[in-house]
Amino acid sequence: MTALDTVLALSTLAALTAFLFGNARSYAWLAGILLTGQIVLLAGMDLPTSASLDFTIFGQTVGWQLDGFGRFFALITVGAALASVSYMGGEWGERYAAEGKSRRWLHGSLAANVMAMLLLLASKDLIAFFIGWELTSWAGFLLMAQGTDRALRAALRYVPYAMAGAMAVLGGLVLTLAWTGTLDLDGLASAMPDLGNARLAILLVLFGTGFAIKMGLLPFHLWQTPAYAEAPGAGTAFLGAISSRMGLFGLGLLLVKMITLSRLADLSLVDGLFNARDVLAWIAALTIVLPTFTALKQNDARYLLAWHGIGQSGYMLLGLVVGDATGSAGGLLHVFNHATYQAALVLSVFAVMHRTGTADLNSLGGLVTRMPLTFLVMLMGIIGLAGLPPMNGFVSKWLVYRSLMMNGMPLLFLMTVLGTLGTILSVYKLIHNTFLGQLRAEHEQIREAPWSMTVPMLVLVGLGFLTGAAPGLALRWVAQAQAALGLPVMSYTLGGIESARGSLDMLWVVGVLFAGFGIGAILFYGVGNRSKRIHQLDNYAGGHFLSADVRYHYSDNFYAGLMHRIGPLYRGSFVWLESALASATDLTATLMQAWYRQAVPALALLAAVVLGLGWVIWR
Amino acid sequence: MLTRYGALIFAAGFAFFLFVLFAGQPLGAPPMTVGRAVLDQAPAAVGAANIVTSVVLAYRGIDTMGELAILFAASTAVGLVLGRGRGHAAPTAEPGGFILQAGVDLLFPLLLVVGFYIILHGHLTPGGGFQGGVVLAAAFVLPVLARPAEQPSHGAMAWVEGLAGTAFIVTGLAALAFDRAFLAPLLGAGQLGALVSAGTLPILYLAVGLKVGAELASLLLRFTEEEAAR
Amino acid sequence: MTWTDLVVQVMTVLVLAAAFAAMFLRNLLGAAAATALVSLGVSVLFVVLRAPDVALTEAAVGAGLGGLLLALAAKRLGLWRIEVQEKTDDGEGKSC
Amino acid sequence: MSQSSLSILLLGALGLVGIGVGGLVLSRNLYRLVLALAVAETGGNLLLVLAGFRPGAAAPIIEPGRAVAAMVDPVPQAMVLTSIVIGVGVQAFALGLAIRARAAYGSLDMDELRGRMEADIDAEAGAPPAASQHAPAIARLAGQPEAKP
Amino acid sequence: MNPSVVALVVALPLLAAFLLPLVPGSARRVVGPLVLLVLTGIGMRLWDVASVAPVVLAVGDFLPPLGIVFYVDSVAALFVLAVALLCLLFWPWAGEGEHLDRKQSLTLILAAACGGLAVSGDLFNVYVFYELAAVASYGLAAGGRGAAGQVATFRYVILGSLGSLLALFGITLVYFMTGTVNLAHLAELAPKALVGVPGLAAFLLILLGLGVKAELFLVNAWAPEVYATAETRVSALLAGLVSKLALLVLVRLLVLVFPLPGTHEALLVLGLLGMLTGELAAYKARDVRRMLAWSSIGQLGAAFMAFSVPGDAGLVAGIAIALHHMLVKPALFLLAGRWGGSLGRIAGAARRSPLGAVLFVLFALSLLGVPPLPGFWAKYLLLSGLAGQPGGLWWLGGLVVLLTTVVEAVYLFRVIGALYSRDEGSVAADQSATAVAGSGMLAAVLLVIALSAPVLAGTLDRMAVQMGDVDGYVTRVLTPPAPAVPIGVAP
Repeated sequence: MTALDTVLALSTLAALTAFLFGNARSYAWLAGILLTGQIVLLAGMDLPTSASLDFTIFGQTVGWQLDGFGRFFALITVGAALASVSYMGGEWGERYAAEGKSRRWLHGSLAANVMAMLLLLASKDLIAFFIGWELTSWAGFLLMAQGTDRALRAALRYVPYAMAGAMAVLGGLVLTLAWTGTLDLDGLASAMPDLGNARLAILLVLFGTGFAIKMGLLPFHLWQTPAYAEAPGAGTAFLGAISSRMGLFGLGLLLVKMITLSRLADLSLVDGLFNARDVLAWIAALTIVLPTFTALKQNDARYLLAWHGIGQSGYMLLGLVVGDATGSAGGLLHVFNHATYQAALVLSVFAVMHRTGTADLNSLGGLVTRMPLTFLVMLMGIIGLAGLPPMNGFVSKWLVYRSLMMNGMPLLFLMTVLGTLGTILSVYKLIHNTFLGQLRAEHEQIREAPWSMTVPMLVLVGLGFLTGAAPGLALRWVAQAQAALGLPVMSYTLGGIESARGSLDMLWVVGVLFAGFGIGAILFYGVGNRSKRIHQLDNYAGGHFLSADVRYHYSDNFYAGLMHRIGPLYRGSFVWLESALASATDLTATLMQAWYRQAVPALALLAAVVLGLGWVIWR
Repeated sequence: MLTRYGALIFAAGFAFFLFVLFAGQPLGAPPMTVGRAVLDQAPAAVGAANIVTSVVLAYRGIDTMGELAILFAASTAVGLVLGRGRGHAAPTAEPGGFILQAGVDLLFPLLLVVGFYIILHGHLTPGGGFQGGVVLAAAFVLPVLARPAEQPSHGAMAWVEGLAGTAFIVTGLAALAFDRAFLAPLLGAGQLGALVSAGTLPILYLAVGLKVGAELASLLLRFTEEEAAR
Repeated sequence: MTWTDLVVQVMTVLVLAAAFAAMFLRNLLGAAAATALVSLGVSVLFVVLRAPDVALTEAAVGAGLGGLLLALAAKRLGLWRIEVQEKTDDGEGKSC
Repeated sequence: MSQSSLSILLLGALGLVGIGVGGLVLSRNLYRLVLALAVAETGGNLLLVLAGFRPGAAAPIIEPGRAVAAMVDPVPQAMVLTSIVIGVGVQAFALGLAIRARAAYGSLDMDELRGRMEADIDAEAGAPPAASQHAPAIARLAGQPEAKP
Repeated sequence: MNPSVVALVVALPLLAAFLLPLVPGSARRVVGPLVLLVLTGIGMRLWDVASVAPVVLAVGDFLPPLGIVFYVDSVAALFVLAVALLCLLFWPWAGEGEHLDRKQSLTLILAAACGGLAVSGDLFNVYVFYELAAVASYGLAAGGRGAAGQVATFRYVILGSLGSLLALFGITLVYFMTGTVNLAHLAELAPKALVGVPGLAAFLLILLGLGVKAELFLVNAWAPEVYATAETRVSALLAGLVSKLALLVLVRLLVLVFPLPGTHEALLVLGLLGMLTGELAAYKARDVRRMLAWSSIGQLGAAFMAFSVPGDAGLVAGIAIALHHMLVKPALFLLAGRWGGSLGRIAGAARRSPLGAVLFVLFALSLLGVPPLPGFWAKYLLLSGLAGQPGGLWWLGGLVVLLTTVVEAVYLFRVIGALYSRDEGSVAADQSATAVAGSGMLAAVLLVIALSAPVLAGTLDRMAVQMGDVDGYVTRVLTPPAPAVPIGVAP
């Protein structure tokens, strides 16, 4: 019984118990214990560890084995699940149950997600990989469909995407088997680069499409936002933190481990006009920019964050595709960092929803006085999302920027910067419309979120700050992941990276930053403090006084000027594409059905026989 | 209109293609791969002067069994569609004229005799269970046409049906008792051309005839019942 | 040209004619009769083809029984009243 | 018998088939459909018997007195016996169905019956009736979504 | 084992069907189930024996190829078993008076015919059993709910009879060319005699003729109408059982008699079109029952595509798909008994009968081929078989399979979404206890198969090898095991 067996057994046990006792008030404790056990085992596991269960079917051996790459994702998965479960354990879960929704199903689908993802991450061959892949997709569907009919509809919109992705992967699988004769990942790592360009391109398109759909890369991203945003709070946090990263995991295996980046660079498309690697890099860059600016237009905090989730995955892929030590390290590290602050942000938004009952950015404001802790969480969260020090988001993005500069990709660098700009703008909108400005009259009686919700959020942002100040803690796992993929391993220190061409030590950065804050404070308060506290509502705008009964909050039509400039650029082309595809299918289906509604089927049969005989005779 | 012409063209084309196919076959000179062997062996092996009979009942006996089942299934299905559950309302049609009735009365025994003759000589002369069975059926249906009031009881017919079919299968199964294969002819071939020859074939043909007669009679009677009674 | 050839030719023509009649006669009862006639003619051809059993069966089952069935069904379908079925039943009536 | 009359027989059989099949796809009257089926099957049987015929051969029946002459192939004849009976059984069943359909819908016209049948199916399923043949094409292509009560 | 046991597969149900009206009232209800139970036993016995070596019965002790031969390999034995069990599962228990007797007799006859189709080794005998199955299923379909069913059945009869006529022409053509109808004998003669244009034409005619019951594209327009109007019990039998046996027969002919260039391509194209049209039509279906009908057309198209792959790979894939569909589709039809209406009606039905909804989801997922359910392995075999072929049409087929699976997912999950949606349906749609029980049993089988997949995979391979072994078939049939008893002499 290896450690991996134990982990899988624990996750299975968690799923079973969740479906059995999920409705119990105190079930969250059991789930938390089981998840903590998995984290400990995963962290202490020596690599690679293989499961003792494997079987042979139709000449293929199916087995499971966890290496550094998988372990990195597995840790994030279980951690995110732990955060969500503890969030569900308290008042939020009570309210959820009180609304007549099933905690059993929520717990169960969450545990099922963890189990499925672990199976996926530990897969040793493509069949095991596909099994895990499908289980992940449908467990994700289950989690998305919880709660409301809106969520169910969003999840149903996810179905065709998920199935198309799965079928693309399956097609790639069978072609791989036909061409290389093996399905073992290590075997493919040696066999696949020898394939001809055409075959490799076909496999790249098939597998790539499947993974890109899961990851929400352009142009397959439309399903993700509603599906993630409409899920129940804890579920949204988990999904946004890790779920779509499984696509990145797959791409990592495919591009880096099996095909290898150098082979990718040789794989020239459109007779040498550009190579596959550039194409992927540019897809990633576009995935950074377009969804980020779409997020800018959102008026629902959940949707805004979901769109950012799509955008941030672009950084990860970009770093991975650049593929040198720092770049890939940045991309992988960003997975972890994004998980921390995305989960924290989502949870904080749902904390606000828990109190105010809405996530509509036009009907909130001024909550900072009522929910200071939640405000703190969201502040640190958006700092991380925007990629500014001292949070960890800065480190990973810096690594990606750096590798882009070093590898002479200025245009891509500009794209990432553009994306960051959009991120800053939209996250400012988020926090301003939620917490700043004047408190609304209906929110006078709001209290701070309960501890059961604030503690997980604070832990998450604390983790974000810690790994921001001392990235080395997280870079350990990243280095193992790089090694497992066969990438150049980045040499790291506790504070960051040590390199001849410009190193980074976050300990210094953070230290200087806080020193600066301290000096500023001393100057401000020490040298004749002229400030005076006034009430939140005691201010005036546009030259005329506002009485306390008129609440003034500038939130509607945020960034009017900017939107006046860039508004016309939003074309909704992808939505158009999706609906066009749908109606095309509809049309074909109607035509096909006409065959079965014909008046005289015998006539069609006769015609077919005549044509067939004609074919036979004059063949 | 267009589809009508299309249909005509396709039907003609179908016939034409079939002609092309079959004109290429050895018309009038069949390979007789199995046929010759059957012709050579059947008289000795089965002992029926009518070799078609020995093929129908011995070599391809299973086919005949399936054929009986098909008739049974058809009449059952018709009963399912047209039948009205228990009890049959008396038809409302008025009896036919005197000539008809008298004719039928004369015809009835004649048909009966002819039918059984055809059946029992099926292994010697052309004809057999099916042909004779049709005659029997006619013998029972014509009176009904003449006097719709008096119908033969479906119950009796059901008994004949069931027992005849059973007799066929049991005769087949009897071979198992002699450690022979299902439907193997028993009782020896006998003397070729004699009325009592060809082993169990006459028995089988009798069963076939009775079953077919009963089936067809009940089938026809279903159609004589009037819609009004529904 | 032997008598069989003559029989074959005559019967073939007759059978085909009867088949056409069965398809195109407006009066469905007549069409049924024509169908029975087809069976009879074919049974004669069977005799010529040295298949007396088949001939008997075709005559008894195809022509006799089949014809009887068709007639009874036609009675139950009310096709014995020609003028009625002209209007309502006969599809060709309209669509020609 | 001469080869030419064999060809004539072949033509006759296939002619019957052609006429029957033509009627099968042309006519919309249930009764006529049954007739067409019967005609076509008769043609098929004739063809099958033809498959075993040899000119100058005797019928496969042994007269005790005469020596066993060359005979035609008995196997196809046995098959034809079977297929004739099968054909009649199916014919009877089809007629029964026609009677019931006439009794229920008061018509023997296939198109009309089919329309009524579709309508019944939709009504039973609780789905809105399908767009008719006469509705504008685009409406048919657009297709209705599932019925919402 | 006395090979004559094989004959009981046909004789016993027929005997029961003949005797059923004569059995006194009280005992009458148990005759059919008893016979089917016996048949189940026979099927198991045959499976045991045949998985070692196929069983050959020369009916009436007439040496092949003169007489009719029954040939039971493991596939046939498995199908005999399936016939007995499915007929038992969909046995007409309730009904009024004579009609119930008739339905029971017809079900028994259907069982006999299906058993005959599974074991028969004679072309014309196959035709007879096919017709028997046809007439029985016509009767059952017409015995359904009201006049719409009878109109649909009439259209079915017309199409089916035309098909049988075509098949008869094909058989006639084969007889013209070879002078025999014994499959083994044909397999022996085929390489020389059944070649060129007539051979391919004969295959085409027989394929389209017997394809009617197998819901082959071009001859499957009857299916939606009949399945929508017949009792769901009957639809389940037709879609689950009868179609598979017609498929089995066609595959036997393809393997034994028609190993010609062009036959596989024809099969592939028809299967491809069937899958495309079926799944897309189901996408637009406005009620669940017809949706299932069209989806079964699509699945059978997939099976045809699988069998079109030359060699054992195709046989393995085809058998897997056929068996899986034989398990899943009846269960779905069972559940559609109450949930057959439009989506608007079944909205929110999951709250009333959660177990039924869960079962529906399970079968839907298996139909989609979601691992580790058996459907996945079937789809995997199909796709890897197609991918193993040199490009061209076969890869196009694989592409169609992938795309239509997406469509399938959409419409199946449309239903699931309706079942679990929170707004109330128009009619109370509680699932019937019998349906839940029946589909529950099938679900148990499904899960057992899923768990023991690695073991069953080996069995499947052996079955396919046995089925593809043409030389073995010929030698076993044409050289009788024991010296035949001197015919005509009573021992």
